[in-house]
Amino acid sequence: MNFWVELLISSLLLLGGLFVLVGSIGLIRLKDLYVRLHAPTKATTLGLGGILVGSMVYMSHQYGHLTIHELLITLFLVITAPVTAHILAKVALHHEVTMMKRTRNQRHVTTARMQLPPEEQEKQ
Amino acid sequence: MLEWSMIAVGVMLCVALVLNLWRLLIGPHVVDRILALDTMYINSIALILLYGMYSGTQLYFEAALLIAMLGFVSSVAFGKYLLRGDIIE
Amino acid sequence: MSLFWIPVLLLIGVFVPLITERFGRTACAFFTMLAPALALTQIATLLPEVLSGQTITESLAWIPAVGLTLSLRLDGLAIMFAMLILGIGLLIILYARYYLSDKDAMGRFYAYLILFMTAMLSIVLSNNLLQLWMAWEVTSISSFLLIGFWSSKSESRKGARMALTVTGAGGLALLAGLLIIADIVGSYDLGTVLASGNMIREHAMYPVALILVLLGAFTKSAQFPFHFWLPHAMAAPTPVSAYLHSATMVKAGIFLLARMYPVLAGTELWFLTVSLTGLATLLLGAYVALFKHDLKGLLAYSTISHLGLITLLLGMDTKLAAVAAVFHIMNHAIFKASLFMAAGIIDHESGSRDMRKLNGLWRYMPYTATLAMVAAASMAGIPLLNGFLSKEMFFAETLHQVALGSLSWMIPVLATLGGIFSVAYSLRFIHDVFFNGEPIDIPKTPHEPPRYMKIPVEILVTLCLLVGIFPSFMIGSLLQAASSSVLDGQLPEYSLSIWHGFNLPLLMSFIAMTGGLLVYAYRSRLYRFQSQFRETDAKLIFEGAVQALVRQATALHEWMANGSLQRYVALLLVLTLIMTASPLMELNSAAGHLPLQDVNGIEITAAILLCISALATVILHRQRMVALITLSVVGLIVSITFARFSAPDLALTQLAVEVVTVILLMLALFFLPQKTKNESSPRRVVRDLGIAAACGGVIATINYAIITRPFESISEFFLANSKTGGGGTNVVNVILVDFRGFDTLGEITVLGIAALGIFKLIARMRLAMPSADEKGRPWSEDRHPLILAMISQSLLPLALLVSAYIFLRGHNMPGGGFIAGLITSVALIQQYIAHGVDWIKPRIKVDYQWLIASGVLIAALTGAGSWLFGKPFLTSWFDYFDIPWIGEIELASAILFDLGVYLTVVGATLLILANLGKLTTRYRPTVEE
Amino acid sequence: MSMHLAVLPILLPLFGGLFMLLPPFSGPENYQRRRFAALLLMVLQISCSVGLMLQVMQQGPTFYALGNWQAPFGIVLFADRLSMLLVVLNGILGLGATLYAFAGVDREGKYFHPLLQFQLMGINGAFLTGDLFNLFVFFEVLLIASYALLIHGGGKQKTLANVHYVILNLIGSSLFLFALGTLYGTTGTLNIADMALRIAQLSAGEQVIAKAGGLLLLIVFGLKAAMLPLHFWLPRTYAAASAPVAALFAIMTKVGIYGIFRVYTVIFGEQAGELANMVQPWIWPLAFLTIIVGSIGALASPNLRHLSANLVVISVGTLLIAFALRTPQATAAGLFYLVHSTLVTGALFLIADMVGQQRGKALDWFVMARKVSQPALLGILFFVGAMTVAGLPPFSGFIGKLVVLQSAHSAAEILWIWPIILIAGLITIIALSRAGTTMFWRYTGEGDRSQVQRVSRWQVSAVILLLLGSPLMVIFGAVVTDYTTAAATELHQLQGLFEVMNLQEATK
Amino acid sequence: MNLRSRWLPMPFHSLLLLVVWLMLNGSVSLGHIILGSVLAICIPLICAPLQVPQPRIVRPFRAFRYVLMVLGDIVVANIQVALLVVGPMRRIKPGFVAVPLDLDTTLPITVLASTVTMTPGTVSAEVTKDRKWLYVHVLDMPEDEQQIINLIKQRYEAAIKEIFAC
Amino acid sequence: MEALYVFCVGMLTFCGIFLCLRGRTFPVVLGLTLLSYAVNLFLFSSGRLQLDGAAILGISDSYTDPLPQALVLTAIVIGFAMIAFVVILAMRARADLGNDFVDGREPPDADQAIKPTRGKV
Ligand code: NA
Ligand code: NA
Repeated sequence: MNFWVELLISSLLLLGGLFVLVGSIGLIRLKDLYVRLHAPTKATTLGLGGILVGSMVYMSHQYGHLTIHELLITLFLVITAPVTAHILAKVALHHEVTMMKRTRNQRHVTTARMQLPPEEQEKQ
Repeated sequence: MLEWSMIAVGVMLCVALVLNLWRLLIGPHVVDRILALDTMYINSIALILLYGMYSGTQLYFEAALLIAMLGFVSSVAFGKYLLRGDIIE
Repeated sequence: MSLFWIPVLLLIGVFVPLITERFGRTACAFFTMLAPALALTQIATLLPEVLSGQTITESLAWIPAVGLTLSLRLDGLAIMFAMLILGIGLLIILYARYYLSDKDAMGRFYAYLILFMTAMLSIVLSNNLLQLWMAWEVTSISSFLLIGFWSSKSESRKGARMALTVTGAGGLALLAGLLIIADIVGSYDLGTVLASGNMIREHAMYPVALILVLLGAFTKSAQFPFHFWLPHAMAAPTPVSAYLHSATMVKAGIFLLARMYPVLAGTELWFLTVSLTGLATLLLGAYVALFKHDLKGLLAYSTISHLGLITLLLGMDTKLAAVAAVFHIMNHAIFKASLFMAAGIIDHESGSRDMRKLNGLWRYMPYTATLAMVAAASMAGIPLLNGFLSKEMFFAETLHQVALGSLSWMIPVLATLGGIFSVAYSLRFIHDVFFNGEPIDIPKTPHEPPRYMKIPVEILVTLCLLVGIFPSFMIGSLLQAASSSVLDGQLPEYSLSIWHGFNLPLLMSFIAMTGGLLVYAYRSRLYRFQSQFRETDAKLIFEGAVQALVRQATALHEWMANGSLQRYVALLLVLTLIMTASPLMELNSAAGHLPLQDVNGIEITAAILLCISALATVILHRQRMVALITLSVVGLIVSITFARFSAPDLALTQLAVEVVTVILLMLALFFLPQKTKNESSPRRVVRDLGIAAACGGVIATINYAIITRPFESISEFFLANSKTGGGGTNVVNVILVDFRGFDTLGEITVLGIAALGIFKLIARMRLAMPSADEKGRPWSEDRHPLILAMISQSLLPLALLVSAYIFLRGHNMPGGGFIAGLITSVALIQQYIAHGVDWIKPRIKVDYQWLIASGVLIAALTGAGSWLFGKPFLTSWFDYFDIPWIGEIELASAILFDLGVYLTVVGATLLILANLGKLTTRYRPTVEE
Repeated sequence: MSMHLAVLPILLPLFGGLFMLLPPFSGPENYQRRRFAALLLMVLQISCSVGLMLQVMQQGPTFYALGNWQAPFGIVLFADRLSMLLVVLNGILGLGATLYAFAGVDREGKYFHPLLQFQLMGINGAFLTGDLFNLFVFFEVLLIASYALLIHGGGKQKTLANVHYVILNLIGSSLFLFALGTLYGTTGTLNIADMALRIAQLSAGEQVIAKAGGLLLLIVFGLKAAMLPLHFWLPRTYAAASAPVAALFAIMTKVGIYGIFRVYTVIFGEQAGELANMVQPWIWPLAFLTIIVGSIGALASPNLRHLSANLVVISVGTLLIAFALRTPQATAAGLFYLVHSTLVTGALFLIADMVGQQRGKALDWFVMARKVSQPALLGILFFVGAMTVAGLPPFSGFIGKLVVLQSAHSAAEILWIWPIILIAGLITIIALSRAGTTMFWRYTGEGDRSQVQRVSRWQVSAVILLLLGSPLMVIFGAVVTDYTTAAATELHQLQGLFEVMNLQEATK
Repeated sequence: MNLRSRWLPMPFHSLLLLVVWLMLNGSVSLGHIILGSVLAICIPLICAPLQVPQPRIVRPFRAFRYVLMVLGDIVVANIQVALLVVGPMRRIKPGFVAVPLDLDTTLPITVLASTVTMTPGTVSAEVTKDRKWLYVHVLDMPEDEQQIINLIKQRYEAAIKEIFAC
Repeated sequence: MEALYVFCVGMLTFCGIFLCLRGRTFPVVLGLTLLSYAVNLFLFSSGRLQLDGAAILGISDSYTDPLPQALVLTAIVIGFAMIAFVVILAMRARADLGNDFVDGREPPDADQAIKPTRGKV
């Protein structure tokens, strides 16, 4: 295999792996649920993207023709990951999950979980 | 080089999976666990792709695709459950 | 075929009363009598032949494998019994016509009676041991029905049950005994058996066989200690008592003793058992009879006593005793039947059977009284009556006994004692009922019965007299023939004359008579003495015993089957453990010879993930939602494992199934408690941990033992023929839709049925919907989050496309109808989750039930399609077609089959999930049809 | 079609059940059409089965290679006298249940007739298949159908009984798969006959593993057959089920019994070397205990349905004894007993229901209640059923008992078997006489005749259909015993089986 | 109802499906194009009843640019998140903001919410019932929260409005 | 590898069986699910464990045993149907019996250990 191709694939993979790992580390390290929500939705998704591209390159190289069906997984992920995060955030709001004390604008939680505009609270 | 990097990525993915499991077990909130599960789905997609590359086969692509599709449905269902109790209403 | 006519006639006769009942009582009785009368005529025509010493046999093959032949035998003993049965039977029918009241179901009564008559006749005519036993049991049954005839009375029901139980038990013992005898002889043919006496007596199993047969005989003939049922059988209408429980059925036991006499008698064991039993019964019956205030009770115990007497005679070691026994069978039948009928008349015309109330009836019914008194005198053994003759013979024979060694003198003494009581109770019957002052508040004013009711009694009493006075003339030849069959032709010298001169038996008779008079005269003292003992009611004891048995059984049963599933499961597992562990201990080493494969970090990680999340599921199972999440992890790892070990199809299937399962569990969880407390005691937990760990260990051991050993499998065939024979390169899929397509057809049938069953479960479900979650927090008001709905809508076409892709490639690459079906289902479920039933219901107008049915139907019809080509069901077809511009494409019947699978899966999954969802909506499935 | 006769007992109910789910048969308003279809199907199914039975009797055992793949690679159906006997029996029972349901049970819930058909399909499949995994599949078909049928009509009792029944059977199914994995993992085949050939050639260690698999399988069959201590589910389940369902269930235990007879005579039979007859030592004590516990249960039964269910347990014990005796004679005896006991216990469940209909709230409980309104009819039916099941002549029970007793030969066998069977018979008599006298003879008043429901002619005809076997098996006893003897001989003659399937060549 | 909207209710979808089909099969042979086209026409027809009409993409090229921009944002900003995650936790200053929305139809809102979630540092947590506000959780909130609001509104919402012309 | 594999199978069996022995329906269902995983893995491994040998003709030199895979597929589907049934049955039991105990009533020995002995009144 061509060294440069190998290098390209390797770096894509390693980068992807790294992001995946970071996402999971974030899942452990970050201190509250809302914050934790950021790590896997983004880092992990991106990391997976890296691995997918790596795989695409690898397979295309291996089989001698362009293999792009990995893109499909990416497509799915890009469509679904935000929705998952959104739903989980909704649940967190609904359940009034405790958050870091220094979280700003905590007042929004009350209105957000009722799906009400923020002004209403300010009026009261 | 490629083989070594694959092994390295494998190790990373394993560590990531174990970390996910760790979060899944400690919670503290159910949403944390669902999040951990969802992350696990994505990480296992990575693992399967890696395995496909490692053994030079495309046989496992559909499995990865399926995890992407079904993992989403399952996470959403969990979420809906926590929101409404009744997931099909 | 002349013999066969007899039981056949009677069998037809069973239905005659049921049909003729509508023509009136007299007509019914008349028609009922036809069959026995004809049978008796038939017997009569055969009488000369039999009396000349011949044995008539006829047989017809029936079930040779069992040894059951329809085989009849008419010899002296049989003809004697047959005449008694039919003769007395006819009289009973006539009598019963007047005895039964308008309210009684006469047809049914007669039908039972004739049924009994058939059975009884079949016993005595039987030439096959099994056939004999069959008839024997039918007599028990018909007796049960007749005793319980007045079924609304408690005593009838209890008496009937007790009789059935005791005689039924005896019948089973008898069966065992007969089977042993047949096993020894090698034949069920009575003739063969009777000719093999020595062989049987010398066989090691002889004692067992003897005891079993005696148990049968003794229970039927109410011998001590099985006598207790007979008095309670008197709850039956009096004709029944007269017929079954005195003249005939109870004699079946005696008949059996007589019948088997040539085979079983002649040993110490026989003499001791039979004679002592007879003696005990004789004494006990005679003694107790004296104290019975109930007229029928007295007669019942008297019957017991006389049966004991006959048994004693059969148990004596002389041939003459056997002759006396046969003689007494006849005599007893005649006088006892008449006495019962008389007692019935008294009961019928006075409304009471209590001898303390019945007094001085002589003035009201002198004619009946005369008849009864003659019969009672015969029972007491007064000269010039038949009873006297056989009793004299009996006394004579007691003097010759040596069975008890130096104690043998006791036999005549005790026999005389029995005689004393016999005279005493007979006296009581006469004096206490017909004289002894005036009746004390009896319900009716007694009077003579209708003319025809007396006829049977008259005939029998006349017979008593005639036999008593002209014994040789009347029954000499019959007795000879009968005795000859019992004794296998070796008849002793005997004389039937009334007068044998002054001898010891006469003295004994004299003692018995005077003693009886004295006992009766001083009876009041005896009554006082007897009253010290608490009277035991056998019925109560028996019922008590049965109820105690039932109670014990219930307690034991409840202790065992305590309704605890946990226990049943534990038992199942423990038995599994014992059974599987035992062979494993024979295995030297679990490890086989296959080289072990290396393990890498990813695999170890996966194993850790799997084990920990499985354990977490166990530990956290009381937090149900969390347990579901950990369960999902297990499912995920399992599917990755399948992928790892070269099973992509499995991985895909497992993934899809797992998600649907979890969604299903979540739907259910909504209606179940979310969290529960720890409810298991530590002991229970330790026990369960033990069982579970042992099971896990055993399974793992077996698994290890298997996968470390080489084996030769039929799979090479599939790999070799998948492409050429099945037209696909995905061998797993070809196996599923072709090689083992039948399994798959069954599998989708299971899925379809499950969906139907679940629909049934849901249809009547009434569940309260929790309005808040476990923490009491009301549900979010956002039923269908906007973004979710939007995304689901966009994903649907994509998911369907993937589903089509997976479906179409299945034959050659991982995939197939099942997985495709699940993907489609999940995509649609996703729509349900996002939009809700209300929204979907009008938009998807597919009847999921039809979808299931047509799915399975398509698969099955695809299979049946091969019939058109003369091939077996499910034979597949495929071919390649070269199409211009496009190239080669493959068409295969397997695709159609897989389409069936696909539709079934979609239909089943959605039928389940959608209807489950509807539970909380206005589309709630309701009670249907 | 005659060439495909072997698969029809499975396909007819399948197609029938499916058509009943589709228009024009589906829908609440079309129940008359479904009934007609069900009746037609049963008649067809019985005709096909009898046809195949006659063919088997004339031409010997036959097999049907599904998908045209020869044994041991494809799934084969195997029809011999044994399987055909059970298939025909199943058809008769199914017809009885169908007829009985016409009286109204089939309208107490959805899908009655289709489910009944599916259950028949599963049972027939289990009897006909020559493949162990296919046997598992058909077990599941019949089980899932029975789960669904068990809740037909609804009610707490049914639900609770179903919970136990389903969970136990799910564990049982898991064990079945463990067993299959073990047997496949050692022998490398799934065809029963092929497995028999291969099992003898295994090394000692592999044989031990196969033995563990075989014993696991025994648990599975034992659970279906309600062998002690796996029988606890039965009384409650059968007593809770709707009458026609319970009647059909009478054959469900026999599926387990059939499995035991087939598998342990063929795979672990005489030719299996070290493993020959390995389950007999386990069966003996369990069979005895099954009879004893069944008898205790019979005494303890508070109503006729429970009593009948416990009689089923006793019959299972008796059949296990017949199996444990190992000889063809004993097998023949067992088969006779099996047919007789299945029909009569099936009938008893129906009778219990009919009696229950006429006794008000007391149903078939052994308590004083109002008089049944048709005492003669029900009394006779009960009486015949009771006599039959108690083994009293002149009905088939006594021959059933007799043949089993006769097949015990050695003194030890006699010493154990006879007392147990005879005493169980006595207990049956006691229990049934108590039952009968209480239900028919002990009543308060005549009851209000106007409001009493008379049993329908469908119900009566169903009961008569099932009870008819009782006298017929006596009258034509020779025919039946000839058949069972031949069936038993055939079962024990493995060489014939191998030849029919051309197995030795295939494996070579 | 004209022929096109009857037989090709969602042309964009259909095209996407065809592309995906070819991707899945990794082939552009005539056979696959025909099969893919059939599916691409059939599946939307099947799905049609389950689709709620949405505004069409009026400016596909703008949409394409938008996608590229978002992808770029994802990559760039992910690195920031990664650094935050591995760095000291005290640096993280989370907070909520409420973003006023100009969009009011489902699809554009969804696209915006998804974009917000995918781009680093923000997760869209809730849309108000009146669809006028989007609540966003911010991982690392700048001192002036208006900065975030402006970013979302100008960089993303404006583009989306253009794409859907609403 | 083999040892690790069977350890996992044993562990799943252990967990499944333990849950099957619980007194409420939901854990039993969980247990049955776990047990079915164990069963499927067990049955699957009866064709021995092989890497890189998927039974797709033309992709490698050696193939794994396809038959157990087909069997497991059937078993998975049937298991799914059964689990689905038992889940809904558990719901039905809750509806009909008012609780979710497998016996329809609280087991007599429940809470023995956990309930603190009541203080004297
Ligand atoms: Na719902
Ligand atoms: Na008196």
